[in-house]
Amino acid sequence: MDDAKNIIARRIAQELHDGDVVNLGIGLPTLVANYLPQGVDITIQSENGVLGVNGSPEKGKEDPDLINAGGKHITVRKGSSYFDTATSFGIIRGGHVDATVLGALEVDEKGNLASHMVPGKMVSGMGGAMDLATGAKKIIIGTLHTNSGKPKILKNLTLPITAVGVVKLIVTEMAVIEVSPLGLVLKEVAEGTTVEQVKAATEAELLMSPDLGTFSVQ
Amino acid sequence: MDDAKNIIARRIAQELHDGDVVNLGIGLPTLVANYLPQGVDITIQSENGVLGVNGSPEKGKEDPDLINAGGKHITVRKGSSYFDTATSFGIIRGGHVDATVLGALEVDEKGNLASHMVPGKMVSGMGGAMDLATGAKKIIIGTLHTNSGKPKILKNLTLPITAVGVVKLIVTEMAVIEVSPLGLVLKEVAEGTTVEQVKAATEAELLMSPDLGTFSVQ
Amino acid sequence: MKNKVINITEAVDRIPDGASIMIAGFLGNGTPHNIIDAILAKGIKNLTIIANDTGITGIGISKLIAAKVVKKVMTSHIGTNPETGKQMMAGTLEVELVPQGTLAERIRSAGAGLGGVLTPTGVGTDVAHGKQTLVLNGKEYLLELPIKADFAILGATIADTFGNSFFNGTTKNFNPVMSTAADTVIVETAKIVEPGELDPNIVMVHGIFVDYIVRSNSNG
Amino acid sequence: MKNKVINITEAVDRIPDGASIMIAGFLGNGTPHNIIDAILAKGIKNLTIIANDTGITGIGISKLIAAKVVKKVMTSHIGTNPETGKQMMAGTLEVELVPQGTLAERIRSAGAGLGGVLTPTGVGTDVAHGKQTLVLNGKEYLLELPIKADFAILGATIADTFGNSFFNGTTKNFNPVMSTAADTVIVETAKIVEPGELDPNIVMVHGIFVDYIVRSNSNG
Repeated sequence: MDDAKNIIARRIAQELHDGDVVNLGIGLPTLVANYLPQGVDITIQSENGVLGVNGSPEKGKEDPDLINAGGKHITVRKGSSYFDTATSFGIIRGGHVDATVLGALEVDEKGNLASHMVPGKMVSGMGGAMDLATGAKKIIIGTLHTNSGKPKILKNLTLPITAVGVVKLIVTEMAVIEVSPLGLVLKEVAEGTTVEQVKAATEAELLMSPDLGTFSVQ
Repeated sequence: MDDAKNIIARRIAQELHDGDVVNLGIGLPTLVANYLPQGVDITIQSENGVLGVNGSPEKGKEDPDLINAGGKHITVRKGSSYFDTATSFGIIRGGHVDATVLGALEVDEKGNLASHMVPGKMVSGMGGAMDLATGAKKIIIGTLHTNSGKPKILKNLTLPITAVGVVKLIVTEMAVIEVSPLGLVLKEVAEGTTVEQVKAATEAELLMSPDLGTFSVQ
Repeated sequence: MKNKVINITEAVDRIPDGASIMIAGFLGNGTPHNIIDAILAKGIKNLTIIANDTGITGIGISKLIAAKVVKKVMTSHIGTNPETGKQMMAGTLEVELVPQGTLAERIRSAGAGLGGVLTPTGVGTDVAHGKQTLVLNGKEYLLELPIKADFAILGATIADTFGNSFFNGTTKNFNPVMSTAADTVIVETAKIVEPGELDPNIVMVHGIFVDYIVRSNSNG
Repeated sequence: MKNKVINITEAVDRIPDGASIMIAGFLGNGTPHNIIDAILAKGIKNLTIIANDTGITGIGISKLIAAKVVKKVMTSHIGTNPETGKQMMAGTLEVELVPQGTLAERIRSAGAGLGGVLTPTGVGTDVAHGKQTLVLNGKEYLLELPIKADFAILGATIADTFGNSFFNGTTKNFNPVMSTAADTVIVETAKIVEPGELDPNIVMVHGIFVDYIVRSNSNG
């Protein structure tokens, strides 16, 4: 499980470019920062009000006035800045975030995203996810391919929608899938995983990329 | 002329209450701060981004980073604060300014205000006047009663309107006039001025206040 | 210049049952913890709470939810306090979920005298239900309306006695917008200074918005 | 972290004839005076200027007006530079007057990804011409649309090499909103420091918005 998450995080890190402003969602997406390629310097935004997030503090050295959107204590790097929520979502909604990495309950063929509730069961609320999914320039979903064996990549969402047609890339422990106007395109499979295994774990139709590749699971 | 302005400013100062947040327009309205009654402590806002304006600096002691909306160097008192234009007009439009004192080219019987242009002749632009006239809780007009002998208090505006039906009180060197739902009510005349003189200098209909008073011109 | 410092009991005495209260903070960070405790101690009930989240179990706003003194919350996230979801599903607590950025803009609109804003966030989702939409240059927007409250309670790092307040690090969050959008604004802070001690450049909540200041005696 | 400091000639070389430029400042306070001079020296023309005012005769934006390199201005006030009104009446300069608070909100809308805001300011006046109105709770509002520009030029007190900027006193004015609403943002400052030297709490323009930083050599 943790291995799978790190595989996903490492692959997503390759999608980020030097100088990017990036918002990393809570949980798996946060791991992406650990795998940035050499020479790629990004500015991490956290929507509770900070640019320049720089990982966790040493135990006992936490600043009580400094957390990320997951409620975890953080440190900041030199050149960081703090701001209020209205400013923070101006940054997000205004298209000033180059990429956001978000988790998902479901994604569908049209790039629709469901991430904020399972009616009658799990209601967490959208937090900043609706704004991030609407405003960031590139929306990357980092998620396990299935949930207890059930596909999360569907023809059509079954859960309440969080944002319409916004997802650009889906990265799981099995595959890298791009959302195109024609539908979902399988771009890469994980080393040791077959296309058939990916298809079996995916409800949505998958088009094959002409230059289908593999990605590392080390 | 300057005497008239100071008479007006002194009378307007009596309309302000302890604790009020007040925006004083450029020119005559600025003089109001010089005549605050004993025990009346107000916070002066200037729309370029400051609360707590405290008069002019000594010559040679100007802070180049500190001006008022008229472009004049100012000082601030203890407990002041600075902010950007969006915040400043949030304060104004949001009803957080208790009173504003503005100049006028014309005012009419319905409390309509014209202050920002004479087409083909004088175009200064509204600056912050439209927002102030729309957003402040009480709009007080401080103006000379006439312009080169021509009435400025009219039945109907002849100039482009700056704000609709917002004026609550008009103070001139001749009279204090309240805008009521029934029309303009003459509340006070200046010492040494007769009601007939006020009427002659006013195009609009003036209703007589049952408790018509006088105000000082000292 | 008015000195607005009062004790915390006097402050919560002003809050009646049934009040709507904006509570600043983000998962307890920048939250007025002592005022929340005082509201609980006094037993004020039937509250409508407007806040980013409903706290983390045992911390901040979650205490009000656990005590069942809240009838409605408008918030962006309830995942860190499962009790909110439980009461919602049991039908004892009304929960209106508002996207975080939209919540900030709606509160800002109320404070800034705007009739509302047009946002692309929430188009095509449940959030759009019952809301007017406008299409401008081919893009669809929701018209989101202002949110006001009877009270706003804020958690500042430093405040002067007039109410000018500074918020360190990520404790700013909803504090500035909420200060503008409530009839009565109460600031809680561990550090109270005289007017003039706070650099006017770092004031994030302006004294003119603040009605009362109370001293906190702990970090909550 | 990218170092964005370039010299002022390189900076204005990026501005083509016909560009739209937001110029921060209020009657010259917080205005990037040296960039204005460099634009003039280079002879860039046919400009559209978006600014609070058109300067005071001989100072700031008024120099661009006097040199007749401006074809259009969107501004709230032209009274302190009579030349603007003269060119307007002669029909050689297009002037769109925008109430000051509305100008700030329209620029903020563009930067914050809003489709527009509803404001009561300007209802019933010339400002309302051609604009959609909405009535909410019996009150009429104008729908005011976003304003963007190709460039924004800002005048900061201190900036770090990444672009995080601080504005002292009343020099903030339009600087923060304009930083968010232009394709290319250039900050002029007399004091450049290393990242980390500016307290993150006092950053008023965030480095992510800034493309280039130039050093000013005078107060203009």
